[in-house]
Amino acid sequence: ACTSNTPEAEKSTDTGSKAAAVANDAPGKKVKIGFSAPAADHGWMGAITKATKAEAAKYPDVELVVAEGTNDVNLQISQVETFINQKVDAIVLLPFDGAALTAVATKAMQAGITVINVDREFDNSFAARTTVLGDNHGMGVSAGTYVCEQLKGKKDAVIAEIAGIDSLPLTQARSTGFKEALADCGLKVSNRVAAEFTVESGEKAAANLLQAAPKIDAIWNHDDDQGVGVMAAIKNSGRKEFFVVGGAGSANVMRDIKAGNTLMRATVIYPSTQGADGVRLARLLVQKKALGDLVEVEVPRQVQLYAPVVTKDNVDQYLPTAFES
Amino acid sequence: MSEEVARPPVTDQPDQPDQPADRTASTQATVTQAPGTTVNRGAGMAGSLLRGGVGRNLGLVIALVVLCIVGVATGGDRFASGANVLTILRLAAVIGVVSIGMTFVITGGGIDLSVGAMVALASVWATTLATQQLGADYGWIFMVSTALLVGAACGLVNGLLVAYGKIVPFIATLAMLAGARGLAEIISDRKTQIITVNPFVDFFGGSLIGVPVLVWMFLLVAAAGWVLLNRTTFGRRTFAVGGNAEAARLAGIKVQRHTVALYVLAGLCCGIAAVMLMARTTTGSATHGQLYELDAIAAVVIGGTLLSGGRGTIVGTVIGVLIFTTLNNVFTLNNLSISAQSVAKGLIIVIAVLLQQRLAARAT
Amino acid sequence: MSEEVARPPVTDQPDQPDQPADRTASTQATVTQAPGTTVNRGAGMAGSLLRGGVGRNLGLVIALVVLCIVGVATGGDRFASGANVLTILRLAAVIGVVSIGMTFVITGGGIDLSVGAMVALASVWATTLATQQLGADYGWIFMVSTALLVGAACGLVNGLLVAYGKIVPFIATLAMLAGARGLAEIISDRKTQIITVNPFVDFFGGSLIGVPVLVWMFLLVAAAGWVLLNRTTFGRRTFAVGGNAEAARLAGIKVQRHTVALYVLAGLCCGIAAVMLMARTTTGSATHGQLYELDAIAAVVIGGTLLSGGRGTIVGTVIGVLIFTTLNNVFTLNNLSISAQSVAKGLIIVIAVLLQQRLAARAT
Amino acid sequence: MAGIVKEFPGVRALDGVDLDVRRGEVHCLLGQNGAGKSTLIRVLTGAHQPDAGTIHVDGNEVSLNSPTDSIQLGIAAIYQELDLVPDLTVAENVFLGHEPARFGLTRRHETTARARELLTGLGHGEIPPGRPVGLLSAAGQQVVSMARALSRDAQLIVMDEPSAVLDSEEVANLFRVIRGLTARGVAVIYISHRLEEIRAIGDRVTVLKDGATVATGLDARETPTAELIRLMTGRSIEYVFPPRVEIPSTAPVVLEVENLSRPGEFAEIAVSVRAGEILGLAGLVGSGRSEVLETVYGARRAATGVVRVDGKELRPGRVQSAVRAGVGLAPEERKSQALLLDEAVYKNITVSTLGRFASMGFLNSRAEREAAEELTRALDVRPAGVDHPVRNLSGGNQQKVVLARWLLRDCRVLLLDEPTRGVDVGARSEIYALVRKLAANGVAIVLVSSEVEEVLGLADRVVVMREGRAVHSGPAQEIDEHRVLDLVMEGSAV
Ligand SMILES: Nc1ncnc2c1ncn2[C@@H]1O[C@H](COP(=O)(O)OP(=O)(O)OP(=O)(O)O)[C@@H](O)[C@H]1O
Ligand SMILES: Nc1ncnc2c1ncn2[C@@H]1O[C@H](COP(=O)(O)OP(=O)(O)OP(=O)(O)O)[C@@H](O)[C@H]1O
Ligand SMILES: [Mg+2]
Ligand SMILES: [Mg+2]
Repeated sequence: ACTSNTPEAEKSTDTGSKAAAVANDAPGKKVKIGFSAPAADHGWMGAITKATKAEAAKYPDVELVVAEGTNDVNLQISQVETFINQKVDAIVLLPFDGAALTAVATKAMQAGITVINVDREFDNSFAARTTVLGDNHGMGVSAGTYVCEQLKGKKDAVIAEIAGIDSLPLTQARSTGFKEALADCGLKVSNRVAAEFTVESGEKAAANLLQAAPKIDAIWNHDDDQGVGVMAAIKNSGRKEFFVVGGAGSANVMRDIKAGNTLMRATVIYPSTQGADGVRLARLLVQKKALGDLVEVEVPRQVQLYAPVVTKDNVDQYLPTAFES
Repeated sequence: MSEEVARPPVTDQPDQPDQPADRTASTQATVTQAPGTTVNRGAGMAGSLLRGGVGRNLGLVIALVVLCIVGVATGGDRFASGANVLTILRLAAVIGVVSIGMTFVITGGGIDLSVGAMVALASVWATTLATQQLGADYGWIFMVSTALLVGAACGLVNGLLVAYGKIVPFIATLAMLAGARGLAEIISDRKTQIITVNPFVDFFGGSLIGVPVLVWMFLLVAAAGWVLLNRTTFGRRTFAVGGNAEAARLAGIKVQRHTVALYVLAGLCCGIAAVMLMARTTTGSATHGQLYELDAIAAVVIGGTLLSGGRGTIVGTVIGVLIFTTLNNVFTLNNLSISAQSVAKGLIIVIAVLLQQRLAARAT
Repeated sequence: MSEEVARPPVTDQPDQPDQPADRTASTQATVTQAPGTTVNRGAGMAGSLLRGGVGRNLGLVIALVVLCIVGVATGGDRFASGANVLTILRLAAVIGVVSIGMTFVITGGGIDLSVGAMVALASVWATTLATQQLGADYGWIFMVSTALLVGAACGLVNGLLVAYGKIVPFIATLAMLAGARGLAEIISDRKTQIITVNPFVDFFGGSLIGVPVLVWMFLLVAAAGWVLLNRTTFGRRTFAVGGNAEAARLAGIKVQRHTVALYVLAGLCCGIAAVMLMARTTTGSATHGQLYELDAIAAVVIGGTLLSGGRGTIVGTVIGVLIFTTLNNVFTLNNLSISAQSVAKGLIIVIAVLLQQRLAARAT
Repeated sequence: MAGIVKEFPGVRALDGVDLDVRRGEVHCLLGQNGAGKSTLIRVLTGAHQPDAGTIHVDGNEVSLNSPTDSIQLGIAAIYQELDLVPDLTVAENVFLGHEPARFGLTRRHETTARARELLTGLGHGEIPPGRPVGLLSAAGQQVVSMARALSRDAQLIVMDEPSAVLDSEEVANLFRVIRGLTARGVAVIYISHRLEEIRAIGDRVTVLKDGATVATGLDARETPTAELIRLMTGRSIEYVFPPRVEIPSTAPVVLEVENLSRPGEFAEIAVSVRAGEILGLAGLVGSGRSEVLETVYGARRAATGVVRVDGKELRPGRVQSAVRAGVGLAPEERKSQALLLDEAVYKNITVSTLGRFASMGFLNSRAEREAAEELTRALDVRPAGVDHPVRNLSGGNQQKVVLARWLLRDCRVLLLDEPTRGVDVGARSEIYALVRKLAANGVAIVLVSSEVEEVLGLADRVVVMREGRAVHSGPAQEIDEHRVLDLVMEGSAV
């Protein structure tokens, strides 16, 4: 399931498993799924919710209950409690803070509800039946490796990093991965700013960053949604001496990469379909079906999605599955 | 027994066209206490709390009831079940305690933007390894006291800045918001700190006589707040300081010291809320309590406390908190699109306030 | 909360120790046009703007200068370069325009929490496919007018709710905050809408005489705001409505209509800010303008406008905005961690305000 | 105006009032505190809408829905509760609502010039038009209010107790202005509790009682005082001061002030007051009497000098220190300095004595109410009952509430600043009697009043102040009104 971000993608890439997929898609027992995620205060999070809803809408046997997005763990906990009270069959939970939601998720599991943990991990393996994760650390590593390749031999290269919301563990994981990969080829991050995953904050952070560093060789921007703002700021500054690597993999950025007329050279995918995958897995679990492509008769405990680097060479492969932010 | 302060005359003339907005808003909070009410004051505190509270907050109560009816109509048993009611109350508890503290500060003529940050800092401080070690060795009381102390200390700084530094409350507490959250991030290294002291989680996460400990705590804080505001010299002075600081000063009230006390009280409430949130999430984190300042101020103001000070009602605040939390619950049950929820929320706030005003005006 | 509001002639005594904070703030705002000042009135509006502005905001100006010195010391040429100054100004421009509108609302005794949401809604509306089509076909003026209209319309709703619905401004605009952001999400389907009308981006993203168009717009709005507030009957009445709404009503001012106008003005400023933000980010998005309400109110209040109304200063607001943006710039130049930035920000706010107060007290 | 009725929740403030005012006359309105005078005025200026009744202007029936309507009909008003915007300047306040402007741009120099002209016309050319009104004294603000009323080209000017904060010289000034107006055919409605003013300026008198007209069209000069008082109060009241009691020379000195100065306000004030003594401070408005009281109380910090109570020195600039020593101040400006407008009457009364009604911080509101009820009854606060918000009381009744607060407190020293400001004849004698009774109980009292008669009648000893200095000090019996006026005017009467 490494690249199977949406069903369309599956159709084009996973032809071999068609039979199994069809079997799994056959309507079964009615499944009621609760979904809760942080506030959609940035594009990727908006895309997550949208993809989740779209996925659920494809199955006549799935009823999805979506709670208001929130960054208040207290409210999110109560949403899960409400799902428990509602006696849903499964909960797909993208917690604002994994550790903070662990207790209530465990409670849900104990109440016999299948919990699918998405994106931000609980700190206790009993709290979820299955976990769908992006690879934040891997994203950093991929981006760093790509930068290393591009800057081969340039020992004093200036590398800048525009992070996302700095207080999130996922941002820290991405930065750590990036740092590690750079260290492998003897480079380091010289300037680091943090934005908030929004276009506006990206523009702001980039504008300040460009002043702080008069000469840059490469920029890694954690998030393509804030990247729109980053690119606007770069365009405004008129600077061209560096290249940019994106993150998350929005359709906009991939089109830019394909066109090849901007500084955006590559992006690292962080699938926005984790919630959608969660819904699928939840349905399979409740209906007691297995993952089609695996021999294993149970759905795995953990699915970690891959974070590939998209460049002009392979962009066509990923463009159809990219999210419109 | 006037729980809350009585109203200026302006409200009494619905026919007055150019009435200034602020004045009118006051209608929410209270109804001029007719001399007659003194007759049945023998009925006692609890009785008068209920009567007075419901009477003066009729519109809000109706808004809440309507919300509940909608909840039952759309959610049926799922809404009306005991478990769901407890869910609502548990959700309300944390922000409720914060709002009680906020009620005091606002009634006293101030405002506190730092509540969320104080909750975060207190939760982080109380869940550091060192504190948890203490908690594990000598009982969770150490974690609780740490949280309360940190909250009160932040409140003290707020109070000193406002009362003696003479910085407008908005700015002083905005600075505290930035400072406390930054400090929380530094202490926790931006990691979520998991609580390993099980007795702590067991106690505060548990129930007493079928009601969650958190809900008991909320009830206790609310009751204590009500008594403090309406039945003590401290409360009376709070109204005076918020209503006319200069007059209070000339009347011999220690306005500065009182102001400090109000902010300490709000900080203390944040410390309590931090303990509750720690129990609920089994973590301490610098991201706890985000936007609590807005939520708390909204609950306080919708409850009828005057943002400019001098008038405050604990009962109104509690109803205000319940309205917002019930709204969230009903939304979650009903699977409304998230954006639509946002729009609906805006509309419902406006309708609730208009209702409350019209009813309060009629009641006079 | 100003504890000691001492009475009349207090300001004549520089040695007065217990001079209240509020009064001190007033020194900034209320231009004491002593008869003497009429002498050099030939110097003209711009001159008096500068003189008066700097004099009354000495503490703030000093805080800004100190910040700049720190910037130069730590950032050297990177800070002092023309490009960096323009960067700071460009950053200040958007929130600056919003803050000018906010200054009017607050001076008039209100508050507007919905500014960020209005910016988001206006930007989204002006970048829908249909509007962009119009813009591409007939010129970007259509996109601009759409943004302005949407802003003004939201402001109108705010104003009507406050002035005629008599809902406290905090609650009315909180409802608008929820509603407008929800609507923006619905319209944009939560997607970032990229602007394809190149002339729009080219014009607003470009420069005139070496200065970015955005900065020109900010300057223009600030200058217009200054004239409107300090030199017109409209401004005069704004002070009156905010300072004593009842007195204004008795003086024959149409308080309600004026209040509506103030909120429309704020909405209009949000529309302008939306245009600027669209040009800067080349997008319209429901996530634009997050937490602008806090930023704008903070800039306005730190500038010396009284949160309770009746006293306001555009120059102060502009300096307030510049302080906050310069702060961010200096922090970024120095590669400070976000948490440390946060703590430092809190400290600097407190120091700047204390400085301003002490200096203003001395100046009188 | 005919058959005007105005009801507030629970109160019928106006119950069929008739009033007609002719061109060029000064029509006086008389009535006890709470009779409905101010309410009637506010109906006339469109600030309140009447529940019944009609208003005719120049023979045409009009409906006044807002102040704007009445302003357009040429009605201007000086309200009892000052209606100024404290942060705007004098000139801006004067022209509020009709600023001299071109295309919406204010013409500041014209505004300033015309404001100065108006102020000079009122005999107050010295008030700077550029000064924020909030920085002026009460009297200065009253002058600004008058200037504002005059700035409109009004046909009818309503003055609600304009003289309450003015001294005799100011009142004479005001009368000169009023005569000028009536000579031009402008009608004036004049409200005052001072009957001698009504004799001096009034043409006809209308008496209100409990919201109804009890007599109208009385001749202002001829109608006997006793008759007026009977009409107002329904009983006859002897308008006399209580007899003085001899203070034994052994009575201890309670309040001692030495060499008290605040530059620009007053200098070298030295007084001592013994237990049971009433010290009167006379002087013109602006002579610094209020400042002295506030400084003694610690609300302002003295530049030099000491204040001692019972021999113990007070910490300068600390209200707390004064309060602990048993000093009380009933300040001059009830609205901004004393009252919690939205609070109930009893809470306003007990706010300085909360400790007495509390055990371990818990209040006994029943005891509070009872104590407050007793005082309001003694002072005849109307409407009766202690649960009304103070905001709803009439001006004079608010003043009584302020006074009640300090009467309730067992003070060693009581500083009374204009205690009878806006109080009607009946209640005035009650207040005098109460003050005297307090003194008899051993309280040292300092009384400031702009009514020389009051100072002389009530005080045992009188200090006359001029321009911040005490120019005379001596027993009240040894000085008369003319002498005080001479002392006060000396130098300033140039
Ligand atoms: N807004 C109001 N709401 C309720 N009652 C009011 C209001 N305004 C006035 N009253 C009541 O109406 C009555 C008349 O008040 P008004 O102010 O007209 O008296 P007044 O004759 O001017 O007295 P004074 O001489 O003390 O100024 C009083 O009993 C007062 O308490
Ligand atoms: N009519 C006025 N015009 C200008 N300034 C004034 C006027 N009256 C008072 N002031 C200022 O206020 C100060 C004292 O005023 P204040 O009225 O408090 O004195 P007072 O003797 O207590 O008079 P009052 O009888 O009104 O209480 C003076 O120093 C003067 O500067
Ligand atoms: Mg009156
Ligand atoms: Mg005085």
